[in-house]
Amino acid sequence: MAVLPTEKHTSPATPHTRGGFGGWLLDPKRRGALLVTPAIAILFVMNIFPLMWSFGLSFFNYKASSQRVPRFQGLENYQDVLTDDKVWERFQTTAIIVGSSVILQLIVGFLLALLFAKAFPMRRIVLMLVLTPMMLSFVSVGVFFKLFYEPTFGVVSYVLNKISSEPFVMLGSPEGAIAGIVIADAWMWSPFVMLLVLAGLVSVPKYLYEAAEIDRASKWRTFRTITFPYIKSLLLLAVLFRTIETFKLFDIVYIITEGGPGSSTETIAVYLYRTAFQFFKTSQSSALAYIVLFIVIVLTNLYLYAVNRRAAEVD
Amino acid sequence: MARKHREIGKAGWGYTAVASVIGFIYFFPVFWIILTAFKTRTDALAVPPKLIFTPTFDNFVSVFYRASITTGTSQATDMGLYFFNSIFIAFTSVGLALIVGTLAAYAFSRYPLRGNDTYLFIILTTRMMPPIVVIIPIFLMFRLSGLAGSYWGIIFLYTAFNIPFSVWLVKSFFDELNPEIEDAARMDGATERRVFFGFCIPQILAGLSATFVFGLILTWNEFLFALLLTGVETRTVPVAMARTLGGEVGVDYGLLAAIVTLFLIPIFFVTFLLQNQLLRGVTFGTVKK
Amino acid sequence: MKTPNLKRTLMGATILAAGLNAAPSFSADITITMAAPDWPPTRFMKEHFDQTYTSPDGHTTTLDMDFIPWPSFYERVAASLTSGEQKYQMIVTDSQWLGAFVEGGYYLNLTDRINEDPELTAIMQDLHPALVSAYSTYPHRTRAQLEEAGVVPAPGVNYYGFPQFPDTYVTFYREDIFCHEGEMAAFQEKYGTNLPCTYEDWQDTDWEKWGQIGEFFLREAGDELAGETLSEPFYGIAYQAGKGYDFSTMQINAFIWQNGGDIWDESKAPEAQAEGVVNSDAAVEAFDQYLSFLQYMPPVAKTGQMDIFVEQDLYMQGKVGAIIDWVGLGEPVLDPNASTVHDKSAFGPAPGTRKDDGSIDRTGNIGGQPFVLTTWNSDEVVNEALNVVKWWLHPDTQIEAVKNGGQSGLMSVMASPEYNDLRPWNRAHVEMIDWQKDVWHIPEFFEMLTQQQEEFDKAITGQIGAKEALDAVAEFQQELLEDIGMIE
Amino acid sequence: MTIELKKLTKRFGTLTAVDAIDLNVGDGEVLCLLGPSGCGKTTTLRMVAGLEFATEGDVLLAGKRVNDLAPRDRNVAMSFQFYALYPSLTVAENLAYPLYAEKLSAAEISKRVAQVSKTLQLDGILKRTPGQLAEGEKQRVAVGRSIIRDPKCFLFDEPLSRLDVQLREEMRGEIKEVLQDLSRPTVIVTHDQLEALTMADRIAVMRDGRIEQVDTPHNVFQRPSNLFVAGFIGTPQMNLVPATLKGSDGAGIAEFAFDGGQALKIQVDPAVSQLSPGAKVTLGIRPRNLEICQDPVEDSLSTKIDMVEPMGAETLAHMNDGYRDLRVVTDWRVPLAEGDHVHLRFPPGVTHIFTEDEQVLRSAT
Repeated sequence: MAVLPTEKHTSPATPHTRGGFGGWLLDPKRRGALLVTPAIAILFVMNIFPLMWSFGLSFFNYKASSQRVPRFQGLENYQDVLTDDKVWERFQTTAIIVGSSVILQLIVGFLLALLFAKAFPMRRIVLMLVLTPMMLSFVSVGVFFKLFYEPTFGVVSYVLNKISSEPFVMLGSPEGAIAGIVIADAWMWSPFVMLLVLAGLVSVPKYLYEAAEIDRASKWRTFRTITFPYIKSLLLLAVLFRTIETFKLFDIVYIITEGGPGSSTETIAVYLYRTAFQFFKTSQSSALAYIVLFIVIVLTNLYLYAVNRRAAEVD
Repeated sequence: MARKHREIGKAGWGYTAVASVIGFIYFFPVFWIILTAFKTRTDALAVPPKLIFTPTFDNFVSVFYRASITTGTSQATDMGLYFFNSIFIAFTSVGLALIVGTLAAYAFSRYPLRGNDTYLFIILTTRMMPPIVVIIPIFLMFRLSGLAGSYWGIIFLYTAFNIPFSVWLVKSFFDELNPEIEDAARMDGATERRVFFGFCIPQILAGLSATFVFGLILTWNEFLFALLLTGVETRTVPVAMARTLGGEVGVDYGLLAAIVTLFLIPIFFVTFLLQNQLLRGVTFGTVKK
Repeated sequence: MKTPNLKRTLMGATILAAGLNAAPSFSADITITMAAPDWPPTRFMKEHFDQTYTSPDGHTTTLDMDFIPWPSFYERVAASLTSGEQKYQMIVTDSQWLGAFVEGGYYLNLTDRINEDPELTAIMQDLHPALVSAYSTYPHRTRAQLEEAGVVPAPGVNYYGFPQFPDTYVTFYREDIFCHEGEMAAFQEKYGTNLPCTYEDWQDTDWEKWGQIGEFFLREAGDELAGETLSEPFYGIAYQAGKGYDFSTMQINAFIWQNGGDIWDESKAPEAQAEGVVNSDAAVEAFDQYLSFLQYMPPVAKTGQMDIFVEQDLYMQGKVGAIIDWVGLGEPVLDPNASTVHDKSAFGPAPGTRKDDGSIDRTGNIGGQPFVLTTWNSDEVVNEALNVVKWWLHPDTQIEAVKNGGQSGLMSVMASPEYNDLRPWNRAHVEMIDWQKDVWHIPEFFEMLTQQQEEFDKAITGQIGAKEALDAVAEFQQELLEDIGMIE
Repeated sequence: MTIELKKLTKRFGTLTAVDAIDLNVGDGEVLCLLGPSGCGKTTTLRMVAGLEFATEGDVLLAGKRVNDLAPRDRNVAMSFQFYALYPSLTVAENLAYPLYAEKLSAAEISKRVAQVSKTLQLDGILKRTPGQLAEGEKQRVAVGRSIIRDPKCFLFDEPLSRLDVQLREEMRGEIKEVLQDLSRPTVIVTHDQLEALTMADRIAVMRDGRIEQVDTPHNVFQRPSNLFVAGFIGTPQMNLVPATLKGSDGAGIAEFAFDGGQALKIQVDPAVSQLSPGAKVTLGIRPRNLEICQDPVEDSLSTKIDMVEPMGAETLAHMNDGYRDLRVVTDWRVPLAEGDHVHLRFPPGVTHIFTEDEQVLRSAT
């Protein structure tokens, strides 16, 4: 804030008196722009510029492992990517994993939030137990869940082997492998959803619940008419954030299954990694990344549309 | 129905017991990791899995020391430095993002520009890009600017990653405040600086704390960029952690668990301290009365 | 490792950026930064360098090793090279990466240097030809092609790398079980042949017996094993069958080669085909044989996750009687802190396919890593780096390396009388190294490998059959290689 | 149907919010719980509703002990201070809300909603959500929601506190009218005595968790049973003047001495004879009962006008003789000037005497 003028009276409407460049710069008319500048500058240098760079690359046939001079080839990369069955298969896998993981996170996060919505002794401490998973690194979550699932050494396998006579080989089938990844990811990030939902629950005025109790509303009706409206926007926010992040899900998949069995758990993020770093199809991977970005932007806009429409209804 | 029921929203120790059991089940994988930190490799992989064993602190020693190949003497692993790096880099960059983001959020909220929403959306967009695609340009940029391997390089990068989140969240807090009070303060002769620091900031402190914790959680474990952009002396714990994942043996579960356990402590502590703000902060702006 | 210093680091960035490209021509201070995976063989190199190296040219030379965690090693190196960071003067590399990074212009062609420098020539002559073929040549030349030339270095061949850690896979087995009299007798009775107990027994072990061992030692909890009652299931055999990296290809290639099949042969490009070779009847039969043993292995094999580390762990925790794994992973087996079988283990050559004449073909896929020089170094740095190469490949250094958990590719070292006794697997390693061939080295190798691992994984997890998998691999490779002009 | 509270007590930790109160509300009766904030009136109401639990004592609804019943099982209707309208529902849905539990047909529900909305003039706003309503409308919806079904009793928590003065007056009338038709026991919690005086059949004045007096509005006002009630009820506040009894004649003529040497001989309740001369008492007289006269008389005090506040039809004058303040309300036409010396007459029979234990001294009627 040191850049702000120090004069005693600087209501936004008052013209500034200092002259020169400093005066021009500190003119209240420019204050908004001035305040935004540092953020935009950092973003531009660190994010937007590299993004544009790779956007440019996506129209060439550049391979980082080749000395050949890159040739401009227009939309060919986009065409290649979009007509590649492999890519569509990976998108499908990603959709399944994102969908089931986000839904599971919502359910678990929601139930946890209900659990912690009540005030009870030691809540602060018990809540920390549940918040911890999202503070772990992806790598450690991946490694230890893989160990839990391991048929010989794993805790989960050990318990299940005691119950059933068949050896537990969860990651051996495509369905099992997807489940394994979804469980690990949902375990890690349900607390995030819980936090958002809990914040919503805490914000519901208590008297509404009392009124509903007096009005003899059923639990379900109370939830539907009081609780849910209060947490709806936060739930949507949770869905938005988690969808964006799960779309990028890489480490957990790569560690737990490496995309296997076959390619049944290979998400678009893993495939992107392979294309860019293992196959060195730098340009093609940029094109694919922009398609991913496009999809996420569409999803985000759908979300924002839903939220705004609701806001319009209320007004 | 003659059973005594509880008042709405309050519960007693019985509830605590139930919640603790559920909480602990949820926590169990973490508990297992912490337990593993005290196990030898053989105990860590024992079948049946061991809950009771003779704890060893070797893993914790190995976090910081390892034996030389040739002489067998113990050498420092520099893990202490990596812990310092992680804390320094994460706190600085999240703090920086919060400051820069708060300024921008204030502007977006109070001095809307033409196309405000578009700018905001572009800012959010940078968060959606799969990171893999910007790695090569960023890597090259870092090399050209001499930022590779330096603290400031990785700090600025993380700052950039945290800005979208900070701007969006903090803006929603500012939007909740009543600008009339600020105008009233201006009428009373308060400077812009006083309006900002004296009126706005104190009111959204809880929100700022929540943003800080969220940013910290999202930054704390970042791996890919840290791997590629830090040097030997600016390396962070998640990168150093990877040395336990394979080499001469597969995953060194005990060592990994020890590092994870130690690495959990700072962020756990911060989250615990700011827990109340975390809950209050999130509600700001997102729930309309 | 140097004492970390915050201030120096903050200042160091600029100095580093400014200083690397133009190495001063008459300075006596040379720093060689080397990208190395973080594991004992490279740590030894660094420590031993600091203890023993003096520059023959009178420079003050620092070997600055950037120890990168193994699992992230490839990413870190690839990002550094392709971004043009030019940070490293030397790099430890997997042999398969040669093509990609030579074509990218990052790895330095040393052919002329080797030709001009008699010391280097001598080293190349002493290195085992299988290693030279796999670790040094690009475009790839097979051992046979090199030997045909009759001279080392062979004319018309480009040389790049030197062995940092030459690796082969051998059999790790439980002496206490395989040499248990009761078990031996029972095995003899059941199969009419002996349970391999001594090194010589393993020299005579083929895949058929490997399968019998697997079947024989498949025990439930409650069964007896070597006179003791098991509380958990026990398995006889394991080898790599993992989806990751090359963790099934390395073993499957052995089966295919031994059975008379082949992979796409880059040394015969552009005539060599993929279609019809990769999915030949011999290859399918070999792959089927590989798959047929999985049923005897620990259940993780069914998930396609039995990589080289998982089988090692299963062995070290006493869940499996014999595994085929890299010599580089042998050291922990002897470590009482990591291994429950540290005092019960012995090592033999890996099984192979019995030929009509009764001999056993053990053709295998070489492992390990060479190290290379990079292209942006000044002559002075290159010269000094080659001094380091000579120091490293000096027999005295190599013997020390072997003593400290490393391996040597020098035939003179392997032939020295003390060598076999330095580590318990050395005899098997020497025997195996003669059989080694390598997978492809072309820049597209990763794309081929990934697709192949995927198809193999489907077969391993029982989703498709051997033929289907190899057909898919062949079709993919044919198309890809035709696209890039490697097949005409 | 009745509400009975027996030795009802609520403690929060060491704090006793409600202290063993007994109270009956008859069928069709409107009882106001009146008291300053923190006196325990809301807690009492919430215990009747079942939102708080009695630490001791019983709550009986229609003769049945309901202590252990959840609010939903008590069949009470309650209107909350902040109305507690469900923000996501329309007015019509809010009104219908309590009916869902009764499993009525959709037709029946809409019939009742129509009825209530007609009674409370909500027809025009049925489709709006609470966020779009004015305060008065919200209040009416809250009332409507509580009267839409047939509960055992009605409970109102500060029903009018958020309305402006005019609206408050209007609503007072409306609510009173509605309540008369319903003829159920009703408890209204308020801190506004005007509200209590106008709406209640009886008022229970509370202080510190205890009931100080339960009586009709008239009696609470005219015959306060102790110093607290006397001081709490009535605007402007009753004058409470410490005095010493000099003597009395048994027929209620008593003489009092005041600090500063003035004395007064007035007619009070004959029970004053129970006191012996020299007893410390407090005299209570409403500002409207004091008469201003120009010349001193036997039952007058001389004082000086300190400040004059015109209140429209009346004038409030603050008097001070150097020892005590006295408030007087007179017709606006009486000319008063600040600084004037005047005499205040205590007319016979309107002065209350409170003994040292703050209880009123009054002979049984």
